[in-house]
Amino acid sequence: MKPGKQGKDRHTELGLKEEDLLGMYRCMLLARFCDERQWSLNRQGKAPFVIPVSGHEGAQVGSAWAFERGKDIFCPYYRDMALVLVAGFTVYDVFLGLFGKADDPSSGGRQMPAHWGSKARNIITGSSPISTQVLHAAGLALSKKIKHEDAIVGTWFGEGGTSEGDWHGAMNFAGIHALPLIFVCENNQYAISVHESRQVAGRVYKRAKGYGFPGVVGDGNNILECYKLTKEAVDRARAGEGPTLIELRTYRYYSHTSDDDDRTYRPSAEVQEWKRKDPIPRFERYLKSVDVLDDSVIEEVRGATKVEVTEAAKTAEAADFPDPSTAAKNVFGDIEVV
Amino acid sequence: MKPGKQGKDRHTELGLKEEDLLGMYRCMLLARFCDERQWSLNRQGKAPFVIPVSGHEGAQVGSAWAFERGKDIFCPYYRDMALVLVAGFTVYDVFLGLFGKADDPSSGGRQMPAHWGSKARNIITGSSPISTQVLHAAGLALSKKIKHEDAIVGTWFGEGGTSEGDWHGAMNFAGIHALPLIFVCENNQYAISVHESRQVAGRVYKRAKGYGFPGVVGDGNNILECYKLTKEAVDRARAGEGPTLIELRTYRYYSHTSDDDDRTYRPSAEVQEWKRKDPIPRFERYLKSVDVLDDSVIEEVRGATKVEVTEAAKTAEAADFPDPSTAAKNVFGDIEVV
Amino acid sequence: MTVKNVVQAVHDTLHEAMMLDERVLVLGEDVGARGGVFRATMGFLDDFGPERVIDTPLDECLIAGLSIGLALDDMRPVAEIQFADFIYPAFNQIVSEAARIRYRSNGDFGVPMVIRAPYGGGVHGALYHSQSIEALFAHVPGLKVVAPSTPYDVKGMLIHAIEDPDPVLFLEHKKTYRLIKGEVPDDRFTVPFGVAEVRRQGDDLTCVAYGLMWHLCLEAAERLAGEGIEIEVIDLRSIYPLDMDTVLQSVGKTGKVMVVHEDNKFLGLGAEISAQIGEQALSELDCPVVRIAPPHVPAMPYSPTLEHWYLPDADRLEQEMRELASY
Amino acid sequence: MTVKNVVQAVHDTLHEAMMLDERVLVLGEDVGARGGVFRATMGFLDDFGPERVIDTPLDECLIAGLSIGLALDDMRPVAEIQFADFIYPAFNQIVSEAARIRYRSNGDFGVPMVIRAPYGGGVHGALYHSQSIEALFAHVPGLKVVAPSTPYDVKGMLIHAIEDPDPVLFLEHKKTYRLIKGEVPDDRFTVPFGVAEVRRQGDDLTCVAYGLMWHLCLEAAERLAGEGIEIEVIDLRSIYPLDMDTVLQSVGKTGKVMVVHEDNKFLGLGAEISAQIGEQALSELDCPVVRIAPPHVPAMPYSPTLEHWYLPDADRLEQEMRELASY
Ligand SMILES: Cc1ncc(C[n+]2csc(CCOP(=O)(O)OP(=O)(O)O)c2C)c(N)n1
Ligand SMILES: Cc1ncc(C[n+]2csc(CCOP(=O)(O)OP(=O)(O)O)c2C)c(N)n1
Ligand SMILES: [Mg+2]
Ligand SMILES: [Mg+2]
Repeated sequence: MKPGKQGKDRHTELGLKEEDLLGMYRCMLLARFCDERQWSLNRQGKAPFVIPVSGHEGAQVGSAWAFERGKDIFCPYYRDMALVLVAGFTVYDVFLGLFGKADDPSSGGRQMPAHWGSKARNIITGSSPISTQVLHAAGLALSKKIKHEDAIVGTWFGEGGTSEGDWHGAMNFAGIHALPLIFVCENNQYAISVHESRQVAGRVYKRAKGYGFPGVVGDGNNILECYKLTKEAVDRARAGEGPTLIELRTYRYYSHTSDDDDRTYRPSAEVQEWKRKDPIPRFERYLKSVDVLDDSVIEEVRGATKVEVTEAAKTAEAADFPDPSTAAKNVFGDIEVV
Repeated sequence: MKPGKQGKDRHTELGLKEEDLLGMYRCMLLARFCDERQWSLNRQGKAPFVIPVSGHEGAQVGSAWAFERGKDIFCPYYRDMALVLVAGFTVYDVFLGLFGKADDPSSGGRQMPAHWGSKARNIITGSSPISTQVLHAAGLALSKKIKHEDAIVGTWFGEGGTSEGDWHGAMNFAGIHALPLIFVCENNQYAISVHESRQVAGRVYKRAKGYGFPGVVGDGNNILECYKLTKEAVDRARAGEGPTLIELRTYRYYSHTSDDDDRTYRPSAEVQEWKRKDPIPRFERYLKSVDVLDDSVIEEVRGATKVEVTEAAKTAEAADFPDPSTAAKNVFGDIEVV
Repeated sequence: MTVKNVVQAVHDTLHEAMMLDERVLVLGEDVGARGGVFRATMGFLDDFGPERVIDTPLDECLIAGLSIGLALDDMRPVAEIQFADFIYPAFNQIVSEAARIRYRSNGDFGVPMVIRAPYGGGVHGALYHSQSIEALFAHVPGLKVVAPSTPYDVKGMLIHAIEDPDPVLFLEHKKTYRLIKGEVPDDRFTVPFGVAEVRRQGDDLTCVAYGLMWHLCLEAAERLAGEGIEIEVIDLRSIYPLDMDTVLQSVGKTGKVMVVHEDNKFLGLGAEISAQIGEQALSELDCPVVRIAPPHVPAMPYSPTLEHWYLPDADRLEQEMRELASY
Repeated sequence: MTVKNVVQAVHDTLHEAMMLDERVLVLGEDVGARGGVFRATMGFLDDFGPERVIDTPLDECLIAGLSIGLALDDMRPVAEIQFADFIYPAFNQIVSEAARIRYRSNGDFGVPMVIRAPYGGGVHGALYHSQSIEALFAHVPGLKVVAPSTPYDVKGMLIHAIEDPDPVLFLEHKKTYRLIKGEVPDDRFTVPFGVAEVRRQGDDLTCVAYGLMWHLCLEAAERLAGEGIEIEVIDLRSIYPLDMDTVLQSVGKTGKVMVVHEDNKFLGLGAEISAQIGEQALSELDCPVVRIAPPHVPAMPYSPTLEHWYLPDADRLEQEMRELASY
């Protein structure tokens, strides 16, 4: 790992402190281990539905870390478990959602797992229909601009998400009004089974130019690069210079969801090839190269994190399901429906 | 007017014969005079609703002329009166539609005027919701490609039409599948009152690149340039080289429709400035410069065309309204509903 | 008190709401320099500036989605869909998102937004400038749908809509815009949702309508009064929530019901009203509930001959009422 | 005759249709290599190639609009919307375009296309993978909406749908896909639209349903037979056109009706059926028509406790039937 320009480490150059690195690393690990745990719970028949994150941790944690928690707004999509961990979800929260428990902060067990949302954490409630959140993000960014608040908005989506009209509308409006809005595309090359080549004419990041603002592309498995591109965009947005589209190229390691079987559409050699680019070991190599961690500490952290995840899953599993008597609540803010 | 490269006239270089020029000229004049007539009928209270074409004749006739009638498919929008005159509508047809008469070829008096359509003329039925036709065009182009037919599809829309998700979907799909489809944007800088600058982030023609295919821009008031850009695109499409987006910059001379009043949103100086660029006198100057027409013939042709238009309007006005007993027909192809 | 027509009431109420509450803003196609194609926001751009009077691109999906985002940040967006017929590109944002956000987040988020949409026919609008869309949206839990049609109700319900915690589809019958005039108090007041108004008392027949149609029903009812037939005319005003109490009370008195709307019959609001009357007042019915609504054709045609065929008018309503009253 | 489940019937029928008619093609998200997320087009890509088995981008508006264009050029597109809940981005193309093209062109153009959409709940699908959408589309003139729920009907109605001259929304209850099995003739046959099927004869009560619900009704009815209560169970199969004749005939026999659906009650199909019964058979009713449908909440929640609360099951239906039959 080369030292930076003025003999500085790459992360120091980017303004990241050691505690940032450790925090980023922790979020990646938590996400990965939660993912492994939720799959095993699924196989045990305890979690009917799983949406995996593995492979995306670098892109999510790297991009999310560039935002200011408590001030900026996150409009994620279902894949973004690592991202919401950055934004303030706990591992316990994740499993409450997985099991559909009453205390699930996203929806109190009403939505499928991985439909993140939490007002307290500035994570806007998400749904299943693809790309709707991108327009909410535009509305939020417009609001921040109108109010002259120093907050910016980030929205995340897959490359499949770029196909919906909502995405086009948000890109267009963000361009016209120079909104403080960052579009982050986690391009894992597949939308369920549909390959990028049948999903996206041209290249995702090149679309931005047609809307009159910058588009950049980066290696989604390089967490520092993801951070760098996003931080630059965030700084521009905060300076009133408008939106950026960031394409982070990555891969998902599992099937689309627990209902999917990727073997019909992805050659296993391709999956293997991308697993060799795993963002986590890659970041570990970096952390070692700059003497932030060594192998034995890594082993220790990994072990402790795994235990933390297993414990949280257990506690969440024992938590209560929502009481059916609450099922008709919150349809309206004023009228009771049943 | 300079002669072309090898001493040829500009139109000869483009492969246009004198009869083409005369045909193009005639269509422009017909459209303009129909427009003038329909406005005066509107003021007389005889035509409740008018959608004007004036100003767009160069863009429409120039682009439409590059297609092969009887083979290629037209998916126009409401502004395209001059275009459908190229595609085979008569002036009488136009006025039947204006009055909502039973013999209106577009809809038998069911739709508003200017909602063009005619299977016999390969003009796909259009509606009011903006940009829906662009996706039909993509479907038709896909069909032609699947069937290995040598037909291509053209679709026309305003710059406002680029904002809808339908447009994005069609551009994306056309790019992915290299469809034989030409996108023609008649950019008159306003969508009713909304200026291009608040409608389109970036530039329309530049969007194409983001979808991986060529986009070009031209002077919509220069009929030969419109023809040239479209002909090149048509030739490429016919050769299997996929879609093109063509932006033709022009202006509308009247209000958006007879229900509109453009004085609230367009400075009259701007309107006057664009009227000086009128595509019809401009083409007349060209025709004179290449000795196809002289002033006296122009006078004669204009006079005869005006009479033709007035006569057709009169005959159409006298035609029958649809019989209410037919009003419930053609909801379904097999079931009667009343 | 000032006499206004319906569109003036919309204009003035919106203007006042923007004066009183900084969070209120309007957005839509042509709401700026043009002041709206029906002039509902005339002069707003000068008075409130482009940050609160936003000319959007031609993209209804955007208009709805943007409004949701604004509402989530505690703004009070009042979006205009230029014609109700053009709301469908926004269907997903309204139905999947606006309507479901409070429920799906278990009350963590709410979407206080208003969508104004001029609807209805009789204006040579043909298939795409005449539609009635209330049934499609009223079916969707999480949405409120109202259709006031007097200047008074427009003011009272628009204020209510803007202050409502939930997404409200605010339907304005475009033919009433200039046709219907009435007194409007100058002070602030609200008309609650879910409360119908009995526009005319009568013992012989209950006529339930809303929008332009109750005005026509009233006209027909007045004519029949000369024949000694007394029709009770109910203006629902609110589609969801629906005030069945007022309807049922009237049915108890008359035993005969006619429901009238411009929206087509199959699964139109008349079906729900008829079903609820059947559920709650079956024994009080002297005869079947009659639904007067356009035939099952895809919206109003353009030609005067066809438009007339499509839309119920006072003559036809008078005849139907006479027949039913004497059943 | 071969025993198949519902999704096999979809698969095989589509496959045969593509073998027989070159103009038939399938398009949608993941219909290619993946063979559809429910495996309805498994193997099609190999058998028919990418020109007739088209993996579209993730854009339902495109899927519908493209299908319209294909149909206008005399192809026979069968589009798949991955989950019915995701059809709303296509609402404008389906409702403004597909439904209105024949009418607006006075018969010059027609749109012979099929949209297949897996719908319905009970599969832990939560708010966005459980919805029932029939009422929204059946309200729209110009569309045909069907919901077959046996392998036999699926075959017969899918063939009919593909040969139909108009746009057909073909609803497949996703819980029936693997749950419901039955014999399917190997030869070509069609089941006409607008013809309901009496699944069980009975004199005590008419139970009208479709999709998964009539299967549950039948289960409940069989249990009640032991108590001497005989329920007539009608499977509508077709939502529009709607076979009211069969319903009315049964009402004439039983005098009592229960309509059951998963779609929510307000303006759900039960309202239309109840209204039509009121119009045409009021005097034959012994008691009000009962509508069994989910409460007015925005679709089914995820947690098992909440999902169970939401969806009618055979136990609840049995109880409701018993109560009504003994009214
Ligand atoms: C409107 C809509 N259509 C279809 C779906 C079904 N669906 C869920 S995820 C998905 C693929 C998304 O791919 P991409 O955006 O690339 O994100 P990724 O899952 O690859 O991270 C599809 C088709 C949906 N959820 N919403
Ligand atoms: C979906 C939809 N939304 C709104 C309208 C109302 N409307 C009709 S034309 C128009 C402006 C179109 O502008 P543009 O596409 O630039 O075409 P131009 O009229 O300038 O030729 C609008 C907003 C509509 N017809 N359809
Ligand atoms: Mg992807
Ligand atoms: Mg324009």
